[in-house]
Amino acid sequence: MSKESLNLEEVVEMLDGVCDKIIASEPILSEADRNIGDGDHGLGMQRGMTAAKEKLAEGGFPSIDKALMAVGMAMMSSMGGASGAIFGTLFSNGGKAVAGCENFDSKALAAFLKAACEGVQARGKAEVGDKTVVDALAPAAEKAAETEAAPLEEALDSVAEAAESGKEASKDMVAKFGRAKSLGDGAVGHPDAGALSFSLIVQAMRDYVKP
Amino acid sequence: MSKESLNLEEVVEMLDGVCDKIIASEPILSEADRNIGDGDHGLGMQRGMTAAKEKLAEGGFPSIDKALMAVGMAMMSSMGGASGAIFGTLFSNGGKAVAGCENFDSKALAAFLKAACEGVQARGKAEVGDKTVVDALAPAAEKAAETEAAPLEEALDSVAEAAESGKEASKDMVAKFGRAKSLGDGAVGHPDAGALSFSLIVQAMRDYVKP
Amino acid sequence: MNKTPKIINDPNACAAELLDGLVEAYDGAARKVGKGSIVMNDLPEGKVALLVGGGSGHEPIYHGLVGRNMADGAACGDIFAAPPPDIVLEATQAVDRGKGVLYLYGNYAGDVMNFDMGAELASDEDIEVQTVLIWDDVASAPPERKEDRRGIAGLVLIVKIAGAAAAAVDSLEELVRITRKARDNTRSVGVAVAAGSIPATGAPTFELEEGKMGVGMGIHGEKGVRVDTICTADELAPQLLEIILGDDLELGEGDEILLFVNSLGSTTQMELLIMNRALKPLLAEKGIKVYDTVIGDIVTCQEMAGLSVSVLKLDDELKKYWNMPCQSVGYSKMES
Amino acid sequence: MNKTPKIINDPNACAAELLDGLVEAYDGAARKVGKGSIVMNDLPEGKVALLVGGGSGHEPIYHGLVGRNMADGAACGDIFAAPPPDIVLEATQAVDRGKGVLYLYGNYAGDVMNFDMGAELASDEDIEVQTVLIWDDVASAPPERKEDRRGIAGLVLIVKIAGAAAAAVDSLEELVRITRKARDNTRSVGVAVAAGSIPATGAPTFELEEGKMGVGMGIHGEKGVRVDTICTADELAPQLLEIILGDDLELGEGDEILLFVNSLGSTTQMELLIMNRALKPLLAEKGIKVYDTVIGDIVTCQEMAGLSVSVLKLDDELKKYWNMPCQSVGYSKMES
Ligand SMILES: Nc1ncnc2c1ncn2[C@@H]1O[C@H](COP(=O)(O)OP(=O)(O)O)[C@@H](O)[C@H]1O
Ligand SMILES: Nc1ncnc2c1ncn2[C@@H]1O[C@H](COP(=O)(O)OP(=O)(O)O)[C@@H](O)[C@H]1O
Ligand SMILES: [Mg+2]
Ligand SMILES: [Mg+2]
Ligand SMILES: [Mg+2]
Ligand SMILES: [Mg+2]
Repeated sequence: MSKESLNLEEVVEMLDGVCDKIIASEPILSEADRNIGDGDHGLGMQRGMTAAKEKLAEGGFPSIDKALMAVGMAMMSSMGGASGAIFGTLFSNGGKAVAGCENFDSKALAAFLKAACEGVQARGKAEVGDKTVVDALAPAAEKAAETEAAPLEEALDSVAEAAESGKEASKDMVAKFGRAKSLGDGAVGHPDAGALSFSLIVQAMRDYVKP
Repeated sequence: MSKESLNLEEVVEMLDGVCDKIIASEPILSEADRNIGDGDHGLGMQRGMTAAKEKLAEGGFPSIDKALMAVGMAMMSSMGGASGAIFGTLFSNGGKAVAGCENFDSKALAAFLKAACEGVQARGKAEVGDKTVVDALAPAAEKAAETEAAPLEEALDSVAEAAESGKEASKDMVAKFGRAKSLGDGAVGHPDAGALSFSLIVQAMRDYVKP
Repeated sequence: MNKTPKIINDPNACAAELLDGLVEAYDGAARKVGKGSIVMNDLPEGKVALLVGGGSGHEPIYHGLVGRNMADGAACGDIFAAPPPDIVLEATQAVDRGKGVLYLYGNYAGDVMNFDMGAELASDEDIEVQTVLIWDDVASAPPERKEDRRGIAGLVLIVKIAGAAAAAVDSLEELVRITRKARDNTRSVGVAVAAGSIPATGAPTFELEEGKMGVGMGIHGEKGVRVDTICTADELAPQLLEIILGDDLELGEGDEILLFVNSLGSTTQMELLIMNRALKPLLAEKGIKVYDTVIGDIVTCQEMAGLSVSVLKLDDELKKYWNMPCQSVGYSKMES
Repeated sequence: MNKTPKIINDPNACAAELLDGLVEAYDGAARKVGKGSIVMNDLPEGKVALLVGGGSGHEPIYHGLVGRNMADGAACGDIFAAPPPDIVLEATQAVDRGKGVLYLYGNYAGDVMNFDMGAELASDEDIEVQTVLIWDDVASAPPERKEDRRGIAGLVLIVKIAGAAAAAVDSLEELVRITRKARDNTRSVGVAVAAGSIPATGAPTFELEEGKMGVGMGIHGEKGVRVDTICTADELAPQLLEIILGDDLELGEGDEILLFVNSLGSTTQMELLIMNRALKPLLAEKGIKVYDTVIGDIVTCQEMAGLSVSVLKLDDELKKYWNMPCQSVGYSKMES
């Protein structure tokens, strides 16, 4: 595959792959949440991504932004919990930002992640270092801004890597939000579950573009 | 020791030994009840015999019958449950029957067991074969009647043996009373818990007389 | 299987201590009497009295059903042991207001013997006593042998109605009549999936192979109808209803019932609600109308897992007493 | 540790099915609304509305607190997951009678985000919404950071009072004022001795070494004050009270409180009563008078073992609303 940019149909296909990846990752996501939260993160993400997959299968999207927003809405209304609000906002806000884009290229990726990150932070009030999805999302958005001019494949490679190291960095953080916040130091050593989810999402996007 | 008959002091000492034996047997009695009932028979007997032991230690009994009845009353009012009623009645009714006996000999033993068995049957309506304490008590009472003329040591030997085989015979019976009745055939193969208690009681009496 | 850890004091003092704690939970409305009874304060002179009781360890029953428009007192035994006769007597004397006392309790050999002895002692004191035994467990004997049946969760509905009636009627005979009708109109069946444990020893109250369920099993593990592999709630609901509806209580088109889905201990209320969801359409299919549903863990055996289903067929009189408000630690209700 | 076997259907459908079963338990007094709400029928026009909600799996809360003189509706999430914004909106629309809606729920990130989004959607529909967060768990943050505290069992007392007030007051502001006072007067602390399990996977909700207890641990296993070896009820009671009384709620000689001893799931009512027995003299020593005691498993996390203690300091106004009768699946009360 390995493309410079994706058309609507391909974006839908890529998102479908993201859904599959997250659905299949339920056990490790729940396990991650069990260490620092209430153990249901994988189940919530699975529920959200199953709903999103159905929406994607229905099709009929007029544009790329609507497809991304549909994933957000499906997650938002099927998941509930902290992650329903957070990931729903991530895709909805991010999607809104690529309105008008005919193709999903590195520039669109950067716009998507920037708006996604802003939306998530506005909703959840978390900063980098608070041991949330923001710890993977913010560096990913930054990296995307830096690689706006690169081919999509290359950009996604770096973005996935940034998300991955953000997730890894979350291991050493003390949580300030979500159920993990009450654990204090107890959560140190475990990565944030939402950060793990996000890093798997961009990984799946990368794998679609560069299988 | 090995005596023809016991005086009041010795009866009290013998009953104290019975208490010790039953208290120490809590685990096997509870286990027996667990197989066919609710698993608390040993705990109830332990409670009853601990109360009886205290009463015996208080002393001040004017006669043998009163000492036996005191054991019955202590069991009756401390145990509750089926076995509180049954064993309380056993000692109370049996005790009443030896009123006037200066010495506890084989004749007194026979009178005690006959009245004990009648009392228990009147209270609980169980017949031999119903898988209750009666299966050990009735043959013991019969044997005591037969050995009325023998030395106490000899009589208690045969009575203990009769109780033991009665208890063993209860293994093959289907319960008609108590919680075990609902087990139907499920209780077959296990002896009745109350029959086991009774056989330990006469065993302890025998062991006092013939250590 | 590792048992649920317990937060207690002396494992042999649980029954005595929980009774103290229960009395405290009434905040002055009830008091401890004698060795092991709890009795409501301020029982009016001339009131027909209702006394319940049984072994401890099944909280909140029976002693938690003492309350306003509920039982006037309870005679409490040690863990899983019927109360001894002297406790029954003490409770009887404390609740009697000159109009006699109804003993209402579950049909177990130990309870029957001890309450009967208590009644004998009470009659020596010139207190009139009547007894109604609760034998709602249809799985424990065929209908021809009702007197061999155990009392299980249906007791909650029966005690509620009897308690309301006891506050309203003016003779023991009348209370006996109403209570008998409630008892005769009640059927229950339970299913066990794991044993509770005896507080004093931690030993399980019975053995049940993992993954198995005892259909019709009693709350102490007494034999039921069969042992099966655990199935789904939707599969179990018709089996339980079949056992209840197959009994000799006529129930059909137009009949109104109370439905009680009870947890035996650690079975969650989530599961009770899922069972309720499965039961309702099956009852509706038969034209049986549920007047009121009770969901809760009121008849338990420590942390035993499993549930029971009880139905009580209503008529206008029983409905009137059901509709009355009541307040107790174990069951409370606003006026309907 | 082997988990308690569950009697359910599709492990992923538990939340939806228990909601159906809950609606059925109201026998026509309540209905299901939209995707995941339960709402009382016959709410009078002009009534100030009280909406509660949260994740499922903690039954009977929150949705089981819908009832007469209780919450008017509940927005229900999946197992352990806050309800999504559209469910919150549907519930809001269904309970609104033109006088506005109070959202009353536990202070968890997921709940706050989703209810806030629901409120935004409701305000687009011109429905006035106010929010009072429940943050009674004193072990979860110091008093200066109340907004970081979790909501645990104290919610039952707060919802009961708010529900009664909602039936009596005629403005949302008044309801907010009373509810805030009840909330500000409530303190709780819990202790966990074993985890519950997630219905969909059977996995434990948290890890706790056998024989240990998490003092101050939250109902999902959130961090508490310390992890200790399990001790006796008599040893634990003063520790729990110290945590509550050491907080910033003034409680002393002559004050009247509600006391709620709650089981987190499989901890028996026997243990709650033994804990109550241990607590009462300690409160009496300080001259604190218990006006009413509530004993029960109302705020649970599946078959989790452990208990919590909550106190609510009363004044005449709060007492008036507490004394009103109420009826719900989770908590009912006869008029005091
Ligand atoms: N305020 C917040 N801002 C950003 N992310 C958050 C916030 N609160 C929680 N999260 C994310 O949500 C994840 C937990 O999601 P999940 O387990 O599904 O929800 P819940 O906490 O309701 O059980 C956390 O790992 C974290 O990444
Ligand atoms: N009706 C009866 N007649 C004689 N003995 C009985 C009767 N019912 C029960 N028992 C005896 O009581 C024993 C059970 O005692 P226990 O376990 O202490 O009481 P419970 O059955 O109340 O738990 C049985 O093993 C049996 O020997
Ligand atoms: Mg979670
Ligand atoms: Mg027994
Ligand atoms: Mg017993
Ligand atoms: Mg959750």
